[in-house]
Amino acid sequence: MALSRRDFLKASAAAAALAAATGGRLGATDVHAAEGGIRWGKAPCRFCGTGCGVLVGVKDGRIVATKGDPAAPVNKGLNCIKGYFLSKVLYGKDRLTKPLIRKGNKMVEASWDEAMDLIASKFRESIAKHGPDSVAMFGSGQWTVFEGYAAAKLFKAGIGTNNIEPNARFCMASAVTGFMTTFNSDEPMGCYDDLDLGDTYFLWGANMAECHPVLFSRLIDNRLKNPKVKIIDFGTRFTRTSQMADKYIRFNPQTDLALLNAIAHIIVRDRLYDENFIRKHVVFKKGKTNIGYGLEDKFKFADDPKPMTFDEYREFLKPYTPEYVSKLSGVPAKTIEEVARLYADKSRKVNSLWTMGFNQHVRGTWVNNLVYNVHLLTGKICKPGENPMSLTGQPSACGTAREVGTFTHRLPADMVVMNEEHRKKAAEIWGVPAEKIPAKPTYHATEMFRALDRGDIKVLWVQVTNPFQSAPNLSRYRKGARKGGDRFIIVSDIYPTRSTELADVVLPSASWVEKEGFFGNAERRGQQWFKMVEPPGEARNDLWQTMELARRLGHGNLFPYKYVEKEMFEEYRKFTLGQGKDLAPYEAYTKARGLRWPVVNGKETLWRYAEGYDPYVKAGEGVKFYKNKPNDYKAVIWARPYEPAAEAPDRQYPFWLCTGRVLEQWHTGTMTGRVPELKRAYGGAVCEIHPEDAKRLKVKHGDKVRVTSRRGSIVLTADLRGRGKAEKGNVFVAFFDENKMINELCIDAYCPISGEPDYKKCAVKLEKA
Amino acid sequence: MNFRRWTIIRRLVQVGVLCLIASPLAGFSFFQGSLAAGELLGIPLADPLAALQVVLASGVVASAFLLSALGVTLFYWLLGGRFFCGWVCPVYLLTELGDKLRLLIPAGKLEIPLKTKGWMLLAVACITALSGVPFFEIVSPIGMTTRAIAFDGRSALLCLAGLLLVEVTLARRLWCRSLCPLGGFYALVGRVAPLRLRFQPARCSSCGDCSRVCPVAEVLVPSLDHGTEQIRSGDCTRCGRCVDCCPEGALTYCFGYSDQGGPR
Amino acid sequence: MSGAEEETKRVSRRHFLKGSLALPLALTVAGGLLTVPSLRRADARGFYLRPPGALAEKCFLGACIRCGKCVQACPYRAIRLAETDAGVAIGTPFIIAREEPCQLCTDLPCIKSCPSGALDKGVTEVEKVRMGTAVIIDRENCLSIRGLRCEVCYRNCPLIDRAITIEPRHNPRTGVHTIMEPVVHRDKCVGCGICEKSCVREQPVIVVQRTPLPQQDAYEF
Amino acid sequence: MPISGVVIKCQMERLGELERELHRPGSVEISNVLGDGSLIAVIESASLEEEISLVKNIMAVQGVLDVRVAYHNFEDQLMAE
Repeated sequence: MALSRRDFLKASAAAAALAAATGGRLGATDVHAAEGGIRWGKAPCRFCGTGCGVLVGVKDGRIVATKGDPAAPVNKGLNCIKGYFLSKVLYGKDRLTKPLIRKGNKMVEASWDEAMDLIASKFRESIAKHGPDSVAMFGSGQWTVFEGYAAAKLFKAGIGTNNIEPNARFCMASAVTGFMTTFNSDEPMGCYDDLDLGDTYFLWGANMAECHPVLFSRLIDNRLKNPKVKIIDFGTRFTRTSQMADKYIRFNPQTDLALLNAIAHIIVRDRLYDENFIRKHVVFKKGKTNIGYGLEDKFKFADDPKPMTFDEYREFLKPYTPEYVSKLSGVPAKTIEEVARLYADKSRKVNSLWTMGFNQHVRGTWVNNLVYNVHLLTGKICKPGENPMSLTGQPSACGTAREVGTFTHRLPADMVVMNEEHRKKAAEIWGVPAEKIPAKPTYHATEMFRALDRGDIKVLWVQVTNPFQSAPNLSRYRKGARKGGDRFIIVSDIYPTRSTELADVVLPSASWVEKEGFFGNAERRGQQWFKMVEPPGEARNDLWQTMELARRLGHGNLFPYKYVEKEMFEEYRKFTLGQGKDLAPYEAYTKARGLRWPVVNGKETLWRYAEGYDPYVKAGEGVKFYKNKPNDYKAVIWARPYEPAAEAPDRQYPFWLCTGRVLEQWHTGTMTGRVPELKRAYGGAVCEIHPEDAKRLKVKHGDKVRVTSRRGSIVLTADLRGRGKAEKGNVFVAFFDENKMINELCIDAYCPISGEPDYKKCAVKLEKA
Repeated sequence: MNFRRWTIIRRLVQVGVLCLIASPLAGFSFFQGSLAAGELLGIPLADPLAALQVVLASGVVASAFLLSALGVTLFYWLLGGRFFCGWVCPVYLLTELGDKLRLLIPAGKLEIPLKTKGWMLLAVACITALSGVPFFEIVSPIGMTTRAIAFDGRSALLCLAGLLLVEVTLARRLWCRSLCPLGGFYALVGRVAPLRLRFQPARCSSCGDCSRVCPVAEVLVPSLDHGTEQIRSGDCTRCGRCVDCCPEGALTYCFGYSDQGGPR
Repeated sequence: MSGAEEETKRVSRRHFLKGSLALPLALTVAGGLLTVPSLRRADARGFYLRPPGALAEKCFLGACIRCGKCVQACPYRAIRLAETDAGVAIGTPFIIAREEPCQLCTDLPCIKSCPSGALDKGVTEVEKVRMGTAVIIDRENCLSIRGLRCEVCYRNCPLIDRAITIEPRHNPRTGVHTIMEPVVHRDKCVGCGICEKSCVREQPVIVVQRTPLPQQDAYEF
Repeated sequence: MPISGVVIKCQMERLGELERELHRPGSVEISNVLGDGSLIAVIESASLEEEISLVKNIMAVQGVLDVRVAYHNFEDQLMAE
C-alpha cells in the first residue's frame, strides 16, 4: 500500500523509537511492517574511537540507511560526516569478492580452498623450517574483539609465537605504557561524562574538532552552558580546535616534555599540590635517561625504575624553571605560570585530553607519565569532571588491541607473557599447557616489519589494516615486503589497498555489520552488534579466516564453539572477572547501548578507582589505585626529563614535518575514499605551509612543492589558506591519501618503552616543484 | 602562368591561422585567444571592430586594447585592408568552399551590392550602441568559427552550416562580398592601402580568365575596361587568384600609389 | 558621357537605393528588435557566475568580446564559454561552481588575460574579488544546522573564519551537543563557489548567488 | 512541522492507564506498548518549541519515568537509493 509522505514520517518515527527502545534486533520484527520493509539494528560507528552509536537500516539484504542512534549515550543521535555516510563505505565498486593468489605479477582469482590450503602450507613449511617465530600476524584496532581474541589465541596458544601485533602499536602504545607505568592498569579512569562535568580542559596534541568531532561538539556545548569553562589548546599547528579554543598555546615540537615538567615545577615550587592526596596515593620514581630512539634494527630497551622521594623529585624539577622552558618551547614564561595555576586552581575541575601528539612521540610514554604527574600532584583525578583522558583513533583500539591484548608482550586483561602467573592463567583458560605460551615478547610493529625486511619473518598475515601505507619510513618496509625469498604475505581486506598490492594472497573480508561484532571505545564502553547483511560475493569474516587457518594447522580444538561469538566472548570474559576489568555477560551487550567496564552485577563503572563509582573501591577509601599492587596500590609520579627528538630540522632539512588526519577522511582512506561525497569534500593530501615560509620559497597557494626528507620525497600542492595553519618552520600533511604516501618521509624512530613511532616529528626540506 | 603560386601561399596562410587558433588545445602557448582578441608571442592583437563595439556598448575604454586594435588596423592597411578577408579570415575559407560547391549543384544567383557591407558596419554600430552589447561579436560567424575551433563550441557549427547553405543556394559569396561588417570596415581601410594589384593593359589579351575567378569581379572588370594601372577598390581582397590565373602576367601585386584615376 | 552610361548610372542608383540601403535598414531594425529583448531575457535567465573581476552583468555583456582568453588562462579549467542557448551572452565566460569552482589563484591570471577590461584589472588581490555571494538556500537539509559535524563548506572556504565562520549554539535535541552552524559573511565572501562544490548533499545546500544590492535604510545601529 | 518518535518509560503498574491517558490523536499517538513498560509514541507539533513543551508535559505526567526522543523528522537521512 502506498503510504502518504506524512504517514511514512510517522511510521518512521514510530519505527525508530521502537528500534531505540528494543535495541534494534528485538524491534526489527515489529518495525518490519511500519517502514516500507526497512529493518533497523544498532551498531557502533565503524570509524574513530569515539564509538558513536548508529541505527543501520536494512532492506532486501542491503544497507539502505544509517542514522545516529538517539538512544546511544555517546552521541545521542548525532554523527560526524563520516558516520553519516556509513551506509556507503561497504558498497564501493571495487569491493573484493574473491580470494586472489599471486601468479607472477598478476593476481588471479581462486577458491577459498586453494587460498587457505596455500596459506596453511606456507605456515607449516615456515614453522617447520624456521620455527614458529618466522610467522606473524599484523592486526588492528579495527578488529572486532572476536577476531583479535581468535588471532591472539591461535598465535600465542596454538602456533606458540608472540609474533602478533596490532596497528594500535602505531597509535595507542604510548598511552598503554603510560597507563601501565603510572597505574599498572591500562585505560582511562574517566569517561565522556567528564566532557559535560568539567570546567577546564587542556588539549595536548589533539585536534578534537576534526578527529573526535562528536565529542568536541559535546565539549563546546559544555562551554556554551557554563561561562566558567575554559578550553586551552596546546599544539604545534593551529587547527580548527585551536580556532574554537579559548586559548591556543603553540610550542616547539618535542618541548611538551619540558612544558609539563615546568608546570609541575611551578606547582611544587608554590606548594599548589594536594599534600594529602600525594601522601595517600602517590609514590615517586625515576627511570633510565638518554634511552635512545630505536633507529637501529633489533634495538632493545628495558627501563630500570628506582624509587625516589618527593624532595628528590623536587630537585629533579628544579631546572625546569618557566624561564628556561620558555626559551626551549617558545611559550612565554608568564603563560606557563598561568597554565600551572589553572591546573592547580582548587575551584576548577581540570581535565587533560590528548591523542597522537602525545602518543606518536619518541618519548610517548614519558609525556603520558608527565601529564599524569600534574593530575596526581593536584589530586585532580578519578573524580567526576576531573580526569586525564587519552582519546583513541580506532573503534576498538581499546576493546580489542588493548583489552584482549593482541600485542606481542600482552595477554588479555592487563596480563603480560613475561609473567609466569599470567601465562599459567591464560593457558588454563585456553586449555593448553602453560609452557605452550612463549615467555619472551618478539617484535613490536616497527621491528616486525624490519624483521620482514631482514627475512627473519617469512610469513606475514595482515588483517583489517593497511600497514604498507601507514608504517613510518615506508619505502624500506614496502621494498622489504617484495624482496622475495621465502617471504609470503597475506592481506585480508575489503578493498584493494596499497597493502594488498604487495600481497601474495589477498582475502576478501566481511566488514562491520556484515558480521557479528564487538568494539570497545575510548571510555571503556563495550558495544556489540549483530550481523545484518551478507558480505558481497565470497567475502568472509576475518574471524572465520583465522579459525580456518587454525583448523588446517591442526589447532581447530582451540575454537570448539557452536555460537562462536557468544561462546568466545564468555571465554574471554573469564580473563576479566575479578580483575577490575569485568565485562558483562554477552546477553547484556546485545540489549544495552554499550557498557563501561568494570561491569559488576550489571552495573557499569563511570569513574575507575573512585569510591561510590568503582565497585572495587571500598567505602571510606576515597580513591584507590587498586591495580597497582607492586606499588602498594599507589600511582607513580615519574621523573622524566626533556630529551630532544630523534631528528630535528637543520641547515639541510630546515622544516618540521607533522602528519595527521582530516575530518572527512579516515586513516588510509580505504573506506572514506570510496564515498564520492567525502572524496569531493576533501580529495587529496596537501601541504600546509606558513605564509612567510612560502614567501621565502617563492611558493604561492596552489603551487606544487616537493617535500623531501632523508627517507623519501613527494610532490604536493601548497596550501596557505587551509583549515590548518602551519606554524613557522613547520609543515603538515594528512596521511590518508594513497597516491601521496607522506609516511615514506616519516622517520621510524620510536619510543623505546612503548615502541610507538613518532609520526609527528621529522626534518624535511621544501622546494618549489 | 598556370603555376598557382599565390593561391598556394594563401592557403598555407589560411590553414596556418586555423592551426594558430587551435594551438592552445594542443598545449602550445605561443598564441592565445581568437581573432576578436588574441596574443601572439606576447604581442596583444585586437579586432578593431570589436574594440569599437566595446566602446560603443559599455563605454569601457581599455587603452592598451584600443592601441593594439590600432596596430592591427595599420597592419591591414599596409597589406590592403581586406587582405584580412582573403588571407586570414576562416569564414572566407568557408565561403570559398561554398564557391566550389556551387559548381556541383544548381545555385541561386541573387545579387546584393558590395557597398551593403559598409551599411552593415553602420548598422552594427547603431545596434551595439542601442542594445549595449557588442552585436557583431554575438552573431559574427567569424567569432563562432574561431570559438568552435578553440573551445569546441558545438552549437556554433550549426550556424556556419546554415551560412554555407545560404551561400550555395541563394547568392555567391553572399557573406564575404556583401554582408560582413568587418569586411566593410577593411574595405574602407583598403581604399587607401598601398598594397594593390597592378594591371598592364599592354600585356592583356582580354581572355577574361581573371574576371571569372575574381570574387568581386564588379570592381575588377571596370578597372580593366578603363585600362587603369591599379585596382584601387577597397573591396579587392588581394587574394591574388587573378594574378595566378592571368596567362600573360598582365596582373601583378604592386606597392605604392599611382595618381592615375579610374573607378574605385 | 554616352546615354548608355547615363542609363547604367541611374540603374545603379536605383539599385543602390533598393539594395544597399534598404537591406541594412531592414537588418538594423530586425537586429535591434532581436537583440534588445533577448538581452533582457539573458538577464532574466538568471545568474551566470562570472570569472573574478567581472564588471556588473549588464556592463560585462557589453565589454566582453567573447575572445575566450580567460578560458585559456585558467589553470583549473574552471572557466567555460556560454553556448548559443545563452542568447546575447553567447561566447561569454562563466563558471559552474558545482563542477569546478574558481580556485582564486593568487595572481588571478584570468583578469590579467582579459584584453577588453570586461574583467577589471583593478582587482589585484583575491580578497577583493566579488563574483557572487554564497548562501545556504536549504537550511532544512544542511547537516551542520541539523547538529551533525559536517561544516565541510566552512573548512574548505579559502577565506575560512572570514567569509564563513562557525556560530555554535546549544542543540536542544540531544541536550549535550553543539549545533555548529556555518554562517556566510557577505562583506567577505568572494563567491568562488568552493563551498558549493564541496557540499556533501546531493543538491548543494550552499550555493553562490548574485550578490544582493545593499538596500538604503534610514535606520542606523 | 516536526514529527518525532519517542520512547516513554512508565511505571509498569500504570502502563495501561498511561497508554489511554497520553493518547491524543493529532498530537500524541501511542503506536506500540512494550513488555518492558515503555510506550512508543509519535509526536506531531507545529514547532520545535511546541514539541519540546509536549515532551515536558508528558514527562510531568505521574507515572512517567523517562521520555527519550528517538527520532526527529530525519527521514531523508535514510538516503534510500
